[in-house]
Amino acid sequence: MTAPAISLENLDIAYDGLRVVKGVTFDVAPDESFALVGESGSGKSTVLKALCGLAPEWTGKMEVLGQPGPHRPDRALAQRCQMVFQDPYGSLHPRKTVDTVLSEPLSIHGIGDKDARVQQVLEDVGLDARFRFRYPHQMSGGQRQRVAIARALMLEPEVMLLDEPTSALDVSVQAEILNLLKRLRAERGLTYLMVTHNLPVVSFMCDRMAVMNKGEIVEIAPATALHDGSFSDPYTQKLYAASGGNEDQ
Amino acid sequence: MRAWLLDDSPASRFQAASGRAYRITLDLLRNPLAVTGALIIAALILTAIFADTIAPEGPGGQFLDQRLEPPSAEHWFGTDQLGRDIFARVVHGAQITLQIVALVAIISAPLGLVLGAISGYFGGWIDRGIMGVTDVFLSMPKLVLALAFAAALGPGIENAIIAIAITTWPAYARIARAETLTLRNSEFVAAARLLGASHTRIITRHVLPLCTSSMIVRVTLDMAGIILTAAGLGFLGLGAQPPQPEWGAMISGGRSFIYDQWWVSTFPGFAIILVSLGFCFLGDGLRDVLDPKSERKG
Amino acid sequence: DTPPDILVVAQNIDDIVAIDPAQAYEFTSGELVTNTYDRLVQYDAEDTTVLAPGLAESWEIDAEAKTIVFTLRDGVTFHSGNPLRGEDVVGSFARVVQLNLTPAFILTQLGWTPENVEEMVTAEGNTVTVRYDGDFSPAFVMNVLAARPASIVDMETVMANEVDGDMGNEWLNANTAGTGPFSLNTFRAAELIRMDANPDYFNGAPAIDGVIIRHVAESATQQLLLEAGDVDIARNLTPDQIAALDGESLQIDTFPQAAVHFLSFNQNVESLTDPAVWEAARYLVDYEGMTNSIIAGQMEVHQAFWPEGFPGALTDTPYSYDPERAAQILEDAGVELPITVTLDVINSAPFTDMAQSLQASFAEAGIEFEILPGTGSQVITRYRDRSHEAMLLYWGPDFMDPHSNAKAFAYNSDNRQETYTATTTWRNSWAVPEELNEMTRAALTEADPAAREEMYLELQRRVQENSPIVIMFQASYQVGMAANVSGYVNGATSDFVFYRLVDKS
Amino acid sequence: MSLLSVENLSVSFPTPKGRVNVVDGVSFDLGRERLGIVGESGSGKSMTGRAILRLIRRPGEVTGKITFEGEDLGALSERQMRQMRGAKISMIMQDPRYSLNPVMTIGAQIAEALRTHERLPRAEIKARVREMLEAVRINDPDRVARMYAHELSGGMGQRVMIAMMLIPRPRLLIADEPTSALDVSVQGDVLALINDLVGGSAINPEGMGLILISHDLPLVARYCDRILVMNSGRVVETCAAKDLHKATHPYTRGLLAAVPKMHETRETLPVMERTT
Amino acid sequence: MAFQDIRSGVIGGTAIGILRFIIVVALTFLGLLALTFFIGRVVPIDPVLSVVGDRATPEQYEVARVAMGLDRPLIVQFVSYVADVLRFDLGMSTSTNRPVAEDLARVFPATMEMASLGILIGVGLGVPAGVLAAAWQGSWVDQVIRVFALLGYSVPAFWLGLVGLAVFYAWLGWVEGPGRVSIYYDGITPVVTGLLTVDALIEGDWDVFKSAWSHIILPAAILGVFSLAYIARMTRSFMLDQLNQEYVTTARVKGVPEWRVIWVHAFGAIRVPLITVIGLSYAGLLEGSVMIETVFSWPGIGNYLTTALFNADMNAVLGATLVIGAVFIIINKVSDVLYRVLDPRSREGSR
Ligand SMILES: Nc1ncnc2c1ncn2[C@@H]1O[C@H](COP(=O)(O)OP(=O)(O)OP(=O)(O)O)[C@@H](O)[C@H]1O
Ligand SMILES: Nc1ncnc2c1ncn2[C@@H]1O[C@H](COP(=O)(O)OP(=O)(O)OP(=O)(O)O)[C@@H](O)[C@H]1O
Ligand SMILES: [Mg+2]
Ligand SMILES: [Mg+2]
Repeated sequence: MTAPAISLENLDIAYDGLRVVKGVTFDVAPDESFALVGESGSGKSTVLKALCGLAPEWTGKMEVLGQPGPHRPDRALAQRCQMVFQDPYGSLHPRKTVDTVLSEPLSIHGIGDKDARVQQVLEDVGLDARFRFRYPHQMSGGQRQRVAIARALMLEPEVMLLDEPTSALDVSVQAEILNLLKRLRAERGLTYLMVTHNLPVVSFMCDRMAVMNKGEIVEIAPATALHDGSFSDPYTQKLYAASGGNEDQ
Repeated sequence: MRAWLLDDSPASRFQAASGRAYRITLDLLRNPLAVTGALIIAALILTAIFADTIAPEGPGGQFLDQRLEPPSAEHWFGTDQLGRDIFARVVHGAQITLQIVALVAIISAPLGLVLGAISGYFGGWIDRGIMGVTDVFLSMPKLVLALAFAAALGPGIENAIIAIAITTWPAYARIARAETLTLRNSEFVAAARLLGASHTRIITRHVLPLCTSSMIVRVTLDMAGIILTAAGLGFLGLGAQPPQPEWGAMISGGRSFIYDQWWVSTFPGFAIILVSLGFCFLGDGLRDVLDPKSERKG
Repeated sequence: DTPPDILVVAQNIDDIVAIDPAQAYEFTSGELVTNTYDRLVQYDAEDTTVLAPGLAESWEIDAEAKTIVFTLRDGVTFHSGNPLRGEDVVGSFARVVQLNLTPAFILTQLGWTPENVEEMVTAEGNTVTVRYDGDFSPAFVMNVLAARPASIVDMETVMANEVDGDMGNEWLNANTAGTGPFSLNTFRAAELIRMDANPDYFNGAPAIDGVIIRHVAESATQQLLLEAGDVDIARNLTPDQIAALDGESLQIDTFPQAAVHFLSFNQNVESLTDPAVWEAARYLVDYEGMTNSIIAGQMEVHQAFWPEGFPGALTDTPYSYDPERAAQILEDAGVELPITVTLDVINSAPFTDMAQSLQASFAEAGIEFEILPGTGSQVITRYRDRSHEAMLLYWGPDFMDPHSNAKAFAYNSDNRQETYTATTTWRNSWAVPEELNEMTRAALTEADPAAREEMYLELQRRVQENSPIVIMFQASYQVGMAANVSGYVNGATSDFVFYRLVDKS
Repeated sequence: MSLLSVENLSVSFPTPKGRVNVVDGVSFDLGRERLGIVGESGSGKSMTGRAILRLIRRPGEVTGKITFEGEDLGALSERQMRQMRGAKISMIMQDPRYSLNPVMTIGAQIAEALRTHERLPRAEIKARVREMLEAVRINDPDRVARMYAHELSGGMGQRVMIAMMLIPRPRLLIADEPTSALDVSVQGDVLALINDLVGGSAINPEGMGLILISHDLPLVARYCDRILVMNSGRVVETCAAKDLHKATHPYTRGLLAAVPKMHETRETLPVMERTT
Repeated sequence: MAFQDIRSGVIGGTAIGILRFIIVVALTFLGLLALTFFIGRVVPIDPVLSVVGDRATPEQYEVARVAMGLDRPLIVQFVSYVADVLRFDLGMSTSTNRPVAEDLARVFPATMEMASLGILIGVGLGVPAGVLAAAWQGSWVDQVIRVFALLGYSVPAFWLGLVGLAVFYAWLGWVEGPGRVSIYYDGITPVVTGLLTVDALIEGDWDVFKSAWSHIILPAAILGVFSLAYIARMTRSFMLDQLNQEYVTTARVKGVPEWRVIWVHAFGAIRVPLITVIGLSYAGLLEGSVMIETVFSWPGIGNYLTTALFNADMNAVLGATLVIGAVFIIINKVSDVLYRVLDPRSREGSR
């Protein structure tokens, strides 16, 4: 087995001294798509934030692509690991065109050939050239989420952290985004760590899942467990039932 | 042209930017108060530019034998205690007013904006430090503070304006900070940080542009007070120097005539009111239009 | 409306710093001292030009021995009820000299020092002997003894209120202890002065029960109050307001004043040292234009340093507005033009207007003024520092003797920066020609009144002709009054404002 | 006679490109049953619900006819309409965090709903509020009544919302995405609760009509009798809930297919053709 | 109802919170002191001159300079200045020859009285005006209120004061003229609170009260107009924010009458931020009274400050500045605290 893309061991994360994530341990293999599920406030987003340095108060062991985890956003890491946020409405600057949003990572890292790259990535996420000079308010939620994904892809990372990328979207749009993410992973060999509370989405997208409750991991299971609901932890079982798990077989 | 501007899918950066500007203009035009305000400001600017054409006699000519004449066909606004034509002085005063407005806007708004954004963005002791300073500045009587700075800089309208600008920035810093606080935790800022953007870049490219609209609004609303503070400084000998036709100084100079020669201080008073109203209307209109809340949705 | 027996005055009184006669040095405090204290000899309400007996009934002058012996009036009591004693006179004078506050110089020029004053002034029963040291004309000495700091205070009361060896200074700045026609009831700085009539005044009790002076800073507000009948007298109206006053129920009185208004050039400024510039300046003032308009009723043309209406005044006005001539003078002298200098001016009416008029008329001959208005203290700070360039200001005599002004306008024996002297000459860095200094000293000692007068006329002529000081106007004072007010006396300086004859019926 | 009948309802808003119908000729009848309205975001579901309560304010415009128990709502005065709101027709809003007054206690807000429509002695109001809170399965009603909105969890907030809307015993309840702000685990509880209360309970023995607005097709199918599918302001299909999987309209089919399943085997999810 | 259990909310709770609060306030005060001190040194007016006058001899000048402590190094002067201020010793006023602290104790209540009445007028008219403008957003009522509020922003205070006097005093005779009370009644009311109208009421002296009231109402109303402008604007924009909130719709869904929606629901939520606005404009009125006091010969702190400025009476200027500053800081901090105590959202939740 190769070295894991993400490796967490006994990770504790605190906000202002208050511990919200307690002793989280799991590995994500390269090219794997790993899901983090659990109810609201259980600390899922916090884990992702810690991985990219947005939650500086952490202790334990954390490794991303072999590098020790950051305590603040790190330029070098930025090129290898990117994150997509939950809310497509809040994650784009309201006064910047798509073009500006997508060129920015290139300017920051001094990468040239902006025009071609922006065009290419727009094509990759299924937006045609008409969108290039639009402002966020001229686009639908699904289109915005595509732009957000495109922005994350600009630096050609190996690992993508996805924080509920579709929870603010309609089913039909969600389907488009999920397809897109799936396609991109296949094309680029990306590693996904994806937060969601929608178990069917896990079933569609992921290989393995970890279930979090109150800051702790209660169970790690393969996604195939969703087919028959073979979970050992009572909380997971409850979650499964509440998601209509036993009905639509 | 219109279609090009309103195109939902602009083909270039330029088209996107002009489209946005055009939409803002359209929205402004739909707002009667804002239009009134814009017209007033436009009139002010034109008056300042063409002062010599509008009132060729200039603001200085004294005719002691024609002093304190009431408004007439010859002297539309009457004459003052030195026999100068008040209309000509009001017209030429537009230049000074414009200078005040421009200088304050150029100095204090950016200063307040940057400090406020830094304070709000970094938080912690930087925030406490900057906000402590603004607290102190804000708790001083404006006139006294301006007086001190004007005194330190030396007399003259420019220095008075700089002094006023120094006293105005703390209010703007507050606004910018409040705005930044709401932006600091937004996801687009987090996204920018993840891309490796430096703090400077985030503040200048992401945070500041969003604070400017509330700043523009606030600065325009403050203009009246600024013009009047400048007049107050002039009154204490630290602002506009005679015979400069500064409106506030003209009102002060005509104070003792107010009951018998009302026109001496009333016309410059109207000029100040009109221009302040113009700025206020425009500011109000801009707020409605620039408010990012109204723009964020479809 | 105002109460029947109380005179209500609207006046700007925020200049008051101190009301202790040993310290009082402002206009309004001068008025207060005049109405609450008396001096041995004084210019009195009945005729403000005649030096009349005050607390001294009679006196004998021995010019040889430099001694004057005063006999005190009988039966005079202070407001406290204490009788007036010779010791009060000695104590009052000694107090001024020993406290050595600003006005002390008026008395100390008689050769009095904190150490010797109690030998120079002695009392015995109801006579007081005053000795002086120096070659002074006795007329000069009498004028000094009629000046404000020579007011007699109730030493017993004052010393009873002494704190920390201040000789009652602090207490006297909130109270009065005199013999005058009024006693102070209330003094709230920049707010109110209330005086009660002294029924036992030796010259006769005032006709009214009291005077209330309300601080009203805005002249427009004063005008309203007067027109509405809520004050009897408005003291700070502008000429234009006076002109607009409704004549029916109101009256206007004009009082010539001793202050002279001048324009002066600091000799530290190279471009202002040329006598041709001084001369040209004399033709660049629009005397008539100003006195007919912005300062109508407030000033009269007067071009010498000693005010008209007092013995020894030079009344010639040889200069008039003539820009061509001025230009010619400058050209003949080859003065490099334009000259650009700042002009300091107090930022209140009518000074800023005067400055603007000067600015316009001087510009015609290529002298450009940049006006720097400032508060009184701001202007004085610069003046004292000699950091101004041109200055528009006025000067009021400290006491009514021509020497008071001769010293200020024609005498400067030490022009060094570190030897500050409160004269117009020093403050404009004008090293007065030794000849003028000599003449000033000689005039001071001349005993013959006619010869002395002639010497002062000559001094005035010299300064008028050739000095960096352009004396332009003499002040006059206009007061708006309700028609039923009579007997208000306003002499040539604020020391000569009397309320005791005022009647409101 | 049906409880509610909507005929040719349209709602329009002005846009830079002229007035746009966001609800476009919608008609349906509702008896004492549970009707689900589904559709994509922006399809006009909420606007339909709000139009029924006449809550659309300028510059929006409503046309069409809405009859409730035989009464034409469009003909009522604003005053009569207020008596209708809450008392006869009620609506549960999407997000309890924003839909509850932040500075009023929960108890006061619930009591207000009751007091607006009935004059009752204080004690009785208190008792009714308590009873209602118990009915929505809140454990410590007295304590919760003294709390403020921000002190409640999402699920509790939504229960409070339900209590507030049901306390005047309305005949028709419109629930606009009542659970989309909640956790999956709580969603079920809340919906079950609404379901119980609608069907007739101690609180409301007669039962009431329900319009459940949501974009979650499986969920609506589970809780409703009949389903209305909306797209761009129009009703594209109406069917019984149990027949949803037999829906014929391509739009409905498309929506259904796009939902991932718990035991997903498809490599890609089918997506719909869209115009933008 | 909405605020029934205000008392249960505690500011920061712990002693550390209170200590921190005190330190912040103290530091702000220190900053204020430093700034006022700096101003005193930088103003180009010689404070000694204002004591000794322009004709004093160099010796007299020097004596006064030493007596005023101006010969010592700046830092020493500052330290002793701070030490003095801490003992409420603001020095002697050179223009009144009395301790500045005493002067301020006398003039401050006069201003406070006028500003308080002004703010009452401003709040009494401004808040309803703002609420109405928001409730009828876009209608002519809204436009009229907005224009009126903007006018209040732009009119020079002393101009309004002079015109007000001419109209209501000289012409209509509705009010009495400048000053605090008619001279008949000056000084006869024992000082209890320093607020003349209140003192007169305490004394039960109706004539004095009527005279004082008749004097104060016009300047206070003019001050009121200025605060009204600001308060109405802020109220309007707060209300607009609230009226767009979902909970307002909820209230409408319940069938709550419109007046209740506006005054109980939306207005209930803005009461707390309004407190801050009102506090700030109250402090602003203290400062803004400078011009009005000159016009109305009002013996208040504004008048005192200008007189002192003109007379280069730096102790008085600094003292007055300090008091105004202190009031600002106090009002600021108190409204912060009120905010936290009164707004249920900022209290420690049970979640
Ligand atoms: N910036 C922050 N400061 C303090 N506490 C925070 C912060 N962000 C999150 N928390 C707290 O940390 C805990 C975990 O939050 P997190 O956002 O990781 O949850 P989540 O599992 O992502 O929930 P959701 O599904 O609602 O997104 C929560 O209790 C939250 O209140
Ligand atoms: N004030 C308004 N002005 C203009 N258009 C509006 C306004 N309010 C709503 N709309 C538009 O009306 C349409 C229907 O909105 P509605 O809220 O009914 O959608 P919905 O079906 O409830 O969607 P969602 O699932 O997102 O809640 C949307 O396209 C929306 O943009
Ligand atoms: Mg999250
Ligand atoms: Mg909706």
